Amino acid sequence: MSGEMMAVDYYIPLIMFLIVGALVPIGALAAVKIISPQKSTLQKRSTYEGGLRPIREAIIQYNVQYYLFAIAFVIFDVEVLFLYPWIYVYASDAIPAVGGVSIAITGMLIFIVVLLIGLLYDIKKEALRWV
Amino acid sequence: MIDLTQFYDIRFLIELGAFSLLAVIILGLSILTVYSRNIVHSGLYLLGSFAAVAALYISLNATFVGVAQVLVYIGAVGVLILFAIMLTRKTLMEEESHG
Amino acid sequence: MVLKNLKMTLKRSIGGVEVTRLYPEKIMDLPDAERGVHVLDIRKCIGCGACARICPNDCIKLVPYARGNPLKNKKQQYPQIDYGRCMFCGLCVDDCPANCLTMSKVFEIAGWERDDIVYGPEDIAVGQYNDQELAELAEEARKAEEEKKRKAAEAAKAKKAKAAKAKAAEEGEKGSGEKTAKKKAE
Amino acid sequence: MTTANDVLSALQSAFPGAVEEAKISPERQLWATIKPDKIVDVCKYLRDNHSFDHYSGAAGVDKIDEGLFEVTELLASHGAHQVVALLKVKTPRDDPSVKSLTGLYWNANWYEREIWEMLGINFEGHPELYPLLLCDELVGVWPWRKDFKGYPDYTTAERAIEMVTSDGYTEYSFPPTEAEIKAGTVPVDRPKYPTFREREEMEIEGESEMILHMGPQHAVVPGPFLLDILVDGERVKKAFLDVGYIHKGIEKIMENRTYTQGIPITDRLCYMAALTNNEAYCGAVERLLGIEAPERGQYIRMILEELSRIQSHLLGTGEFLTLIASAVYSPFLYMIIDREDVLSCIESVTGARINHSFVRFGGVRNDLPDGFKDMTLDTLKMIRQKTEEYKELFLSDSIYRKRMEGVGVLSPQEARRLGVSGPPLRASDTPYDMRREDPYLLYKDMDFEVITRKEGDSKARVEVRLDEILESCYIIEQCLDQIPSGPVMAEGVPKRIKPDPGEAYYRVEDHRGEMGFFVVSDGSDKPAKVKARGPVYAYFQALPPLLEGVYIADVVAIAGSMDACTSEVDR
Amino acid sequence: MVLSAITEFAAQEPKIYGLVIGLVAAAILASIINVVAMLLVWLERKVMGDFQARYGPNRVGGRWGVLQLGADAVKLFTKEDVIPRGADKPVYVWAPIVAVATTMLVAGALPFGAVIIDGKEIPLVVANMDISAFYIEAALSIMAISAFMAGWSSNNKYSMLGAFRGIARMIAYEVPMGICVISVAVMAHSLNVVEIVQAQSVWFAIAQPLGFVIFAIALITDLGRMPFDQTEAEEEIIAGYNTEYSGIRFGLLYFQEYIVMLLGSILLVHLYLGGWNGPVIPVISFISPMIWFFMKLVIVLVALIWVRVSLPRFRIDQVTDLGWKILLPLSMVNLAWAVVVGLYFA
Repeated sequence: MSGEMMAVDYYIPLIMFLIVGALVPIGALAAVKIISPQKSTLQKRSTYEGGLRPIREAIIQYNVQYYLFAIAFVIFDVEVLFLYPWIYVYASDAIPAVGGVSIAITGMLIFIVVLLIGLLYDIKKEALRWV
Repeated sequence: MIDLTQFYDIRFLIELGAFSLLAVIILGLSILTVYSRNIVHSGLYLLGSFAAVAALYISLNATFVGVAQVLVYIGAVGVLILFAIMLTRKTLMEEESHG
Repeated sequence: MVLKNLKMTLKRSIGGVEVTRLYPEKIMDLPDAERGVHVLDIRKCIGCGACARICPNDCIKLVPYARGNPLKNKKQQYPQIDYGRCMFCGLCVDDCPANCLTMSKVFEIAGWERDDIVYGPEDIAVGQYNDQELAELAEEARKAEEEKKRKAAEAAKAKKAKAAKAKAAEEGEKGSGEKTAKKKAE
Repeated sequence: MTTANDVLSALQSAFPGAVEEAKISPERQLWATIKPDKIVDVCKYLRDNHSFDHYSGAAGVDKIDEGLFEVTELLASHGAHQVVALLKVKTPRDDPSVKSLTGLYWNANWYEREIWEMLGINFEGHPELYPLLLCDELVGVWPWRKDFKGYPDYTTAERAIEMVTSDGYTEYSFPPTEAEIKAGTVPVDRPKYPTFREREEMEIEGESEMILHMGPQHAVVPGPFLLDILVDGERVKKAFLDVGYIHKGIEKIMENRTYTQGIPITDRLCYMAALTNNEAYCGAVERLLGIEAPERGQYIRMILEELSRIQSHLLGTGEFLTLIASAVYSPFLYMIIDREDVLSCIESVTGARINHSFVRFGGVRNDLPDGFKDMTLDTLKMIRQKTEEYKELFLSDSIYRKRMEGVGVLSPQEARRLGVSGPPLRASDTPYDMRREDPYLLYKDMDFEVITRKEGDSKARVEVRLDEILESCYIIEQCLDQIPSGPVMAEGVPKRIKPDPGEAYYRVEDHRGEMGFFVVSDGSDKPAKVKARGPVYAYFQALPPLLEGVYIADVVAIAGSMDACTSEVDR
Repeated sequence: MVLSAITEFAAQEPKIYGLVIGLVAAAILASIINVVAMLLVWLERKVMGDFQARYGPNRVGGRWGVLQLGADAVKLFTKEDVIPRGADKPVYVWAPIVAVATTMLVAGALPFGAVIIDGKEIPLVVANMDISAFYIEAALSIMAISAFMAGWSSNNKYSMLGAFRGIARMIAYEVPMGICVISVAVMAHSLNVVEIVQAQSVWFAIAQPLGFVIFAIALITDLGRMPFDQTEAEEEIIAGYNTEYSGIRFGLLYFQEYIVMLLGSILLVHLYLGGWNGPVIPVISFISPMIWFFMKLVIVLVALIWVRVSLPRFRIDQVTDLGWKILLPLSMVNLAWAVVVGLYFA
């Protein structure tokens, strides 16, 4: 029954942080509800747009060109994710060196170069041009 | 055989409680995602359920996967979904929300 | 690059002095030409109303003032300035024929009510008469008045006498001069 | 060099009988009355054959005694010659109509709209005769007419009738009362036209487009005006401009004041340029009176106006910086600090920091104080050094250059077509400066350079301003060296100003461009008509075409680089 | 005594210990962070005043205006809570809560200095997990969600543009920032922030200057401070996603920005400036790491304010260009450099 520290145990306090973090604003809002005046009028609650009545809705369709940014982001984010586990192995003996050349390092350098080429291709194709 | 004594182990109870809580959150948010009338609300519920899945991974001692879930699913895929919502036609959204 | 900007702000921060003045404690030096609250030389003012006429905003009104110079006409009036409307253009000062209206360096004229910033002659006048002077002036004025009255009375008397003389002469011409002389003697 | 006489004789031979009467006074100003049906042809002839390519403005005068309206078109040239043509067109009061010049000059648009809404003169062929400065309720009362009875009282809140629109917003309307209709202060038959909002809504096409209000309460605007941009994502497709939120009716106010009382009111056209506004108005009245300031007075005016130019450019540049940076951006505050010293110099003479009201007909209010020369020279030395620093900053900083280079480019032809003047025009490689073009005061004796830039972008406009600060410093130093002793006011200026009937136009180089005052006298002690032709009015009109196709962030950079002042536009 | 009992208990019942210690630490840290963030607001206003030849707050609380923030807080608490009529109410209400809560998630994993007890360095960190750098990186990436929630729910065009810009900016800088963290971890052979700090016999800012610059730029972008505050560019879109927020709700969002600024600066100090490392000061050796840590932190914070008052703002397309086309390739180059140099030093 002796409890050795497992990786998960480090995360338990964080739940408390999340709860306290949520309680701070909720407490503040509750306090405001008690102290502050509440005389809401229709005018007071109107949308601010330079002092005039807005023309049409704010929620519109944006240009689809922007979607390329999001896709590129997902791709690169996932590929960066592959790099994290590698930190632990690149200098260890987990992946042996062949002929004095570390496979882990060479492999990852190749990976970076491939990423770079992909990025340059993206830029050249003007996929990342802000319209 | 099930060792009944472990039901009295407080650690087990905590784990069980955490798991059931997370399960309820995941299921609840997933159902809300599907049935929500507003597409942005759906997206946000989905993000919440991703977060709960991340917590589930962590509680299963797969911490790296859990954090990766946060980074990729909430940070990247979630943003992709929100972006996609902003790029949809408003009339489409209205159909969704009224239909 | 952006370093020049950073250098500039750092230079100002380290070598610089605070330029902002802590206002109510420290007031900046104002030049002599400053156009602030008016100053009215009450001894010079002739109450002509040129300032009121030239004012583009109609903020000057002429009002009677008890402590004005009683030597002058009692109906003389002095300017009252509504600083809620004044725009400190200085036209009234330029136009004053007696050069009695000037502008001072005072600029703090805030008030709680609109009436608080309507400055009457009692607020803007300089060279005001103190009570003794005022009494002396009043005395002088009274004397002058008396003198005037006396003169007037004298003049009236003289006129009367003249008239009587003329009448007597007339009567004498008619031959009744003796009768009147007798009556007077009695 | 073309003289006014040449233009007149050319006109008379090209259009026999079209010129009804004409005079040249003073030299370089040609006043001519043109037959109403010939005005477009005459202007076209002048533009094409005598390079009158600068439409400087228009003024409408109500001559109620003669039963006429008079529209005076002001034409000038961008440097080809120095003649100003003031062409008058008369039209009967009961059915006023004049041919529009918008087909010839793009920027005639706003000037004619203003005359239409104020005087009720119809402009034939004008593409968009909608109100510009007045609100919709007031169109039809024609406030510039001499028989105008006053506005209906729209100010009291009790009269407002609340209306909830379909999208849940409240709007107010002010129906006139019976008494007002009887008194004639309410327009009875109002002209029909689509409102500003309706005109905007017509332009929205796709799902991804929206109209964003920037103003009247927005951080970008120097005063309340409405800049609406139709955006697609971050790109501006079209811009709409609505002004008149703070219309004060200064020109009408001045008609109800004596000439002298008008001087402090000209300050209020724009506080940054109070002295030049004074100068333009006093210059026009001096022309009517036929007097001139003594030499010392003219020098003092020049010194103060150049100092005022320095402070205006410093603040203008600083404000521009806050627009492309943020309100806490330090160099802006440094410029404010430097400007304070310049203001102190001016204050030591005029007694006021902002609204100077210092220039008088035939001179200035008072002489320079003791020690002014030393104080000013010290300040100028500091300003020179600081300005060099700021210039270096602009040249070296890569973020500035990214934000300003190639943003809002005005080609020389485009700048002339849009009718802008001052630094924006000079930044577009057009050396057009009133101090050279139409020398007033003693500028013809001064040695200075008209600053120009070739690029025509936002950066060039700011650079022109910074260089002009240096040039102004040089002019002031010359003035301080050369200033003679003597009186500051001309002899024999009457206290009660009553010019002979006539009219005068006088223009000066404001800090922002061409500032002109057109004053008509009917022989009484009050002007019959005052018309201020301000430079910012022209900038504002030129803004919407400049903003097409830029990013939202560039809207700020372009509008800021124009150094606008709403107060003067609305007057 | 007590300490050993606690450690024993912790070893036996890590989950309960975690919950209890988490609650206590979270409560304490939350209040400390709030106070420090308030001081930070005051510091920013005061330092900004210094850079701009003016005083800054100087009335409330004496010549230094230390009580200015108390006054501001009182004002925010007594202001009416207005929810705009066009807003999507649940999302609008939840946005500030999500913002503050996710910020606290970062705070749990960050070491706030260290103390030396019996010659042993004990880092002051609540959750000292082995991949804490990765965790912080992931938690920071959630921030954009709350900004999006605030911006979208307000149903205001300025807010909408602000939210859109916020996401576009976040996705442009997340990847270079992640690669920078990896470069640091490569040199330290660990993803644990405490170990990264301890591995810095030479500051990583010196070992990888390029990475330091990239990370600093990406951090400023993440914090949304000048010259990267396009989401709140008041001259263009008033206050971005904050526009419709007022009173305490605005206060929370504003406050959260300063908390993130504080946490981000701490991260920068840990990853590149050697954290609490420094020569032991003899007399007060107990807190000498804290002194070094605070000195570095204050310098970083003042530098952030200095940058804010000195630089103009980029345009949003220039920001994304900078992120994608310059910083991302450069960060990959930096990673290669880190691998090579790391091997050489190792």
